[in-house]
Amino acid sequence: MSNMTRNRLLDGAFRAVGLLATLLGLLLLAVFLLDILRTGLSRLSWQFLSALPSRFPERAGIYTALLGTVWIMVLTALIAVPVGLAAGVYLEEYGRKSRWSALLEINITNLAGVPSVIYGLLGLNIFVRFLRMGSSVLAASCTLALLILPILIVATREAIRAVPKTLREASFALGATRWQTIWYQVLPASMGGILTGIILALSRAVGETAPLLVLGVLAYVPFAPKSPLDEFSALPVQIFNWISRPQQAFGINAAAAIIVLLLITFGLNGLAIFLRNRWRRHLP
Amino acid sequence: MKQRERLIEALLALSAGISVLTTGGIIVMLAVEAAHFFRQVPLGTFLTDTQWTPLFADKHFGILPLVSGTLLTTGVAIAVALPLGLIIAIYLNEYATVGFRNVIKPLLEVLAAVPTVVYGFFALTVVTPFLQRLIPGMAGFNALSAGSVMGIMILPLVSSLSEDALTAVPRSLREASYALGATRLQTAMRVVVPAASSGITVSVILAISRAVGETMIVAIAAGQEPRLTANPLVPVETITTYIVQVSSGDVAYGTLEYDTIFAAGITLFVLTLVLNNVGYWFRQKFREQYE
Amino acid sequence: MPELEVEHVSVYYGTNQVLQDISMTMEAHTVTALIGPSGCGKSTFLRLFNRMNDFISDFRHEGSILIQGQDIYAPQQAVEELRKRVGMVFQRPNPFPKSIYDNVTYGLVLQGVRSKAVLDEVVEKSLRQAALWEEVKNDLRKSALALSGGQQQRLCIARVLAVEPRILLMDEPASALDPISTAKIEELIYDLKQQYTILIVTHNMQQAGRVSDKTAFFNYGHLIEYDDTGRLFTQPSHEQTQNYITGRFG
Amino acid sequence: MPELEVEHVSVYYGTNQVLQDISMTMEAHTVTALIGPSGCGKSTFLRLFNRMNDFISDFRHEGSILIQGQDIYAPQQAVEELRKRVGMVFQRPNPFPKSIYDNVTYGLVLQGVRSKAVLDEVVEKSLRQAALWEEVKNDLRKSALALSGGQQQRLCIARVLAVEPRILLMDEPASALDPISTAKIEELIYDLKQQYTILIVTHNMQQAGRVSDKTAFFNYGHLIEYDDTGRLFTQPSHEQTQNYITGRFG
Amino acid sequence: GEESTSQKISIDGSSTVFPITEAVVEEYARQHPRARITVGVSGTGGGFQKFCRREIDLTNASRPITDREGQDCHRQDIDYLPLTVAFDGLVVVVHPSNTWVKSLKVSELKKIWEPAAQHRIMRWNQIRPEWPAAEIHLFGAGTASGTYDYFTQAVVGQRHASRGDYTASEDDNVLVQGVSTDPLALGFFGFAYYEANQAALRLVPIDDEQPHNGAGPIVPTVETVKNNTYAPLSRPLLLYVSSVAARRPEVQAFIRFYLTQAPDLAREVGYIPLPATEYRRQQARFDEFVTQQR
Ligand SMILES: Nc1ncnc2c1ncn2[C@@H]1O[C@H](COP(=O)(O)OP(=O)(O)OP(=O)(O)O)[C@@H](O)[C@H]1O
Ligand SMILES: Nc1ncnc2c1ncn2[C@@H]1O[C@H](COP(=O)(O)OP(=O)(O)OP(=O)(O)O)[C@@H](O)[C@H]1O
Ligand SMILES: [Mg+2]
Ligand SMILES: [Mg+2]
Ligand SMILES: O=P([O-])([O-])[O-]
Repeated sequence: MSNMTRNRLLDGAFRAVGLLATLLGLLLLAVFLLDILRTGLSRLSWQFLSALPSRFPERAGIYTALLGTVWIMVLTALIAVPVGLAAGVYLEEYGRKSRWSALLEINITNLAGVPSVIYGLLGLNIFVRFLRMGSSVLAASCTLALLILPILIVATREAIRAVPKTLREASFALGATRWQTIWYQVLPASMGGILTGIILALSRAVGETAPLLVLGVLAYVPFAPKSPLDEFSALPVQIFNWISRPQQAFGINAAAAIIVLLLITFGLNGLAIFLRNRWRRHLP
Repeated sequence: MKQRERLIEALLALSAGISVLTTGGIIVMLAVEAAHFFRQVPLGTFLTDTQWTPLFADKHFGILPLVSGTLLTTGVAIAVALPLGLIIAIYLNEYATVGFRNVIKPLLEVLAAVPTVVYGFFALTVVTPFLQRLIPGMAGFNALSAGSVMGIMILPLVSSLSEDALTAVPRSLREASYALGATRLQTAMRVVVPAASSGITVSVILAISRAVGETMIVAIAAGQEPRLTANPLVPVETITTYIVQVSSGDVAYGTLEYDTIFAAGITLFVLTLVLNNVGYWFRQKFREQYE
Repeated sequence: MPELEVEHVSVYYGTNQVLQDISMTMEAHTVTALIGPSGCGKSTFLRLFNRMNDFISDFRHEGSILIQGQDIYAPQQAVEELRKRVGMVFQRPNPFPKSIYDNVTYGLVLQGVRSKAVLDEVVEKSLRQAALWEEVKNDLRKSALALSGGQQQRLCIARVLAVEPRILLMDEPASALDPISTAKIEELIYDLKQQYTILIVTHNMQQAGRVSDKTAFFNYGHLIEYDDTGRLFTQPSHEQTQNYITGRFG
Repeated sequence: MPELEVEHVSVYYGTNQVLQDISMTMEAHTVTALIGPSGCGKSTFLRLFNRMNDFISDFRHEGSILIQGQDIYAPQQAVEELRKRVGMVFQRPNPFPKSIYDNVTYGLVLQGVRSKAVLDEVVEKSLRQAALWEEVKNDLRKSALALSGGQQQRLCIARVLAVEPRILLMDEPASALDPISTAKIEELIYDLKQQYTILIVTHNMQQAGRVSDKTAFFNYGHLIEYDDTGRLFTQPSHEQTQNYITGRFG
Repeated sequence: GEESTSQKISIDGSSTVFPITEAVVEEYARQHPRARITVGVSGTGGGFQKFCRREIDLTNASRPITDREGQDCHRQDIDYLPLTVAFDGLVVVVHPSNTWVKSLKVSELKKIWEPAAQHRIMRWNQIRPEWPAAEIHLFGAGTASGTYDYFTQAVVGQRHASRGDYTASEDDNVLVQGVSTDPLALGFFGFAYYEANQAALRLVPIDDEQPHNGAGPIVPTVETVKNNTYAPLSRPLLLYVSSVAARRPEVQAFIRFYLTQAPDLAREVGYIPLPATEYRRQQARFDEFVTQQR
């Protein structure tokens, strides 16, 4: 067999293997989603969404957990978005090549890699204990806000960086100050990317479980929070709670709740992709 | 005008400062609490004792069993994610059409968007029973099942970041290779992958760091028994699981037992810190190469 | 008094010196062409006049640059003020992703002008000056990105004219355009010369010949030759210039 | 039989037609220069001959291209085989991030050649042909990236020569180089003509004049004029050509 | 502060007692939709800690408060009243496919669980030579749980003394899952969790080698737990009320509800209720405690 034929054969073989590997990844995802759908879909109903938790699996619902999750999402966004945006703008537009900005840079890279349980410990010590918030919506939101802050900052920076330098130059050359340039040109042009980042970060926050467990979010909360200082449950905590019950029927509940959680995260991700594509067309 | 600009800059800088405060907060908190711990348990013992039984009568404070549990699950995850992720990255970058890649890549990234508690459920209810049929005698909680599911979770991290690294290799190098009569596979293996090696390394390091810090999958499916073993078929406990177990179990606050979670926490923090910085360093190196 | 004076200017990026002790003066209402091979420092030189190099973190310069006798790098010089007096047009058209109208009014809006009447007037005047009014007068609310490359570039010129600068800097303003648009821009430059002092970087020697009164040839950061355009192209006094304009390198 | 024949070739990227019904033939051991304004399709045309356009997903062509009478787009044509016969040198030097030695031997190693003696010999021969041997013979293990731009480009030429092609495609091979390197490359082209058929894209008309036997002028995807280089530059038969070579556009 | 806690009742503590309290709260909330009652699971020890820090109003306990914990409470000016709400038996279980274990003696349990067993008793045949040489995988209550305290006291003879190399969780569900998925497992936890998962587990009869208290291995059942022949592994389950909470009418209403519902609900979730008269006596004790607080 000539070398050329051999090389072409190997090439073809790898093409097949590569396609298989790629499809395998997707296949696993499909198996996994189908399994959850198969297990949980029948349990999904209005009653399931609107019922309070219960010791009877067939009577139990996710009303409080769902509302808890919505509370967390909103509050986390309110806390994290302004800070993350401002920090991202600062680092990208003001950060000069100094030791301080190098420190910020490395700091954010590291923060993004800190495991979420550690954020849980931080929240437990600072918000729950030191600031006496207890295991409240507020404490959890503050903790999750810190957790997604690096994601927001990085997303903001990337979106801003994608704004062509020529746009900034044009603005400066017309006598704009730095902030005017940011406000009139950079932010509008990067809004798509920033929004995408915000939504992805929130979808991350919605699914976080470990920090909430460390904060001591409760096992049984039969009411929806009314204020940020109320105790609460959240979807992932409820799911974890049900998963760890050995009765089959709670496993079905867990699967049904997972479907709801996945709808939320996938919905958010889909929205993010939609926005990204929409905005991409707007850039020069 | 000048003043307004200054004020705005100060406000923005303050926001950026919060991220530094967070890091500072984490470090101070872990250091202070772990200091209590290390006042009573010598660092040497902590690092070399092979048993971890701080909550029991016969107390041992050796972190090794937790570290080994963590490394074991991480090892399994990487063993799944690395080959698969790399093949996918090469395939998508060198073989697949742009259309196919644009559809597949976000789909694969969905794997990383799934909340980890959901993966835990999957590991426990699907993967473990499946593996038990193949490997009789495998325990219900084990590192293999948790690790492989974690591997699926970090798969897109490896495949996407590696793919980005491959994409960053200048097209001119590929063209040079093709123009000399190379096939795609030859071009990929001899030119593109070597040129992207530091980027690929970054992706793997980040994936390891992610696996080391992952909590819910292992807490649900790997077990809660600190055990110094390399056997992936028996229950183990990871550092993260221990932290969740103890902090939500609410051991008496302020006691030595309680401080163990900060000793474990600081170990975890240092592990991921080292990994992230090695990754960061590699990435800088990689950037310099092509920018 | 000359409009622009450059005295012993050297420029460094970090340790890399990219302009070497340049001195020259330019009179009001003249067009000066800057030519030279890629990387010789033409853009860097041009951007000294509106201090756009300030954004480059390791940029450093020596010597002084005076506009109407005033040192533009003096500490009390507000850089935003300077940039209103010294307009700039870039190599690639870079309209804002906004409407045509908003593009032209941007500079005035920055200064706080809000009166619709004033803005309307300025838009018409500037677009007329930039020879674009007839083509877009019915579509002022259309996105600037929908214009052709040549129209975009004229819009960018109109945008600059709207803030009424004294001096215009142009960095290869026609190099990304087709022949017809190029011709239009060249015509425009000729008209604008009546009111403005213009510096233009170009890699097209024929263009330099057509539009400029004086030409400066740069090589490796040195100002090799600076003379009336006609003379520089027909009887250059340096061999390097000769080699360059006959296409031996670059 | 002519070395290269192009018959009624049109090329499309998606719905965008970038080459319009081109026909021409090239003889062996000639240098043909391709000139024309940016975007007119010179690179696209050049890359037809080693099928490098195949990588562009929405590339499509009509008409036929023959090398020594054989259709290179025929189904049974192994594209790797073709590319060994038709070497290519790119605009920017693109050495692999490997040693000089490994760069030159790359093409042979792909074909499975492992013998050190053979490789050593080819390395010396190719580097000599590319006029680089004397400069690097003591540093063959050094990284190719440590060479200067001009040396890198000659290394890329040596790398191509090592696989012994018949035809050489060069896409603005000197445009990123300094005058001295440019002169070296031009000399090299002159020498290589003895053994190879060469197609060279250049934006430098003086360069086209110096190195080529024939010149083809493209504009907007059309082959406007194709003639002996001397005649095309001194008495072009089309006004477009005239305008272009006198720098009226481009 | 006072303001917000007065509208809520927070309960925490034992995971063993949790199912009863959860059931009571669920029923109570059904009848009082405005009630805001939360129930956490921190284990008996964790519960007492929060209880004595005034973080919660009631705490579930599967063992009595210790002197030390009592002092903590008194230091915070908290008095408390334990109410017995049901009985529980600790069960020892193995995987259903386990064919060799027919019963265990308390002395054998001790051999398995005592501190000295750590890293030494690792295989089934070390307990009885005729059993297989396979690894033994142990699952048991976590150290913050009352179950653990009780088991170590009853089996090892000393509170809080056991080996540490086993899967220890405050969450009994983890234990049930561990044992039910692992053929080499042996575990112990509360009776209720066995009842809910009978199919997945096999109960091991326990012989306390004290013939006067029922001879031979005894299977835990409602009867054997209630009459205490399933010794030493049966015990009372408790609910502690703090003196501060007892003053609040909504807490009083809740406790009244708890004690009237406990007989049914305890049964329903797998525990053994007290005799009816006993619940009335608990109510009387509580009423008296409330009057003392005025
Ligand atoms: N931001 C920068 N940082 C460091 N060096 C720079 C920077 N910008 C330009 N240079 C260097 O300064 C030198 C002059 O660059 P400049 O852009 O002024 O050249 P030019 O004559 O305008 O070239 P061209 O015709 O390609 O636009 C070059 O060597 C370039 O590499
Ligand atoms: N990959 C591609 N996909 C779509 N269109 C392309 C692609 N590459 C080039 N084109 C278009 O094809 C036309 C011809 O391009 P080509 O690169 O052949 O021009 P050129 O004459 O080599 O220009 P230059 O002098 O700038 O290198 C241009 O209009 C270009 O925009
Ligand atoms: Mg320039
Ligand atoms: Mg080209
Ligand atoms: O949760 P416990 O009942 O074992 O304390």
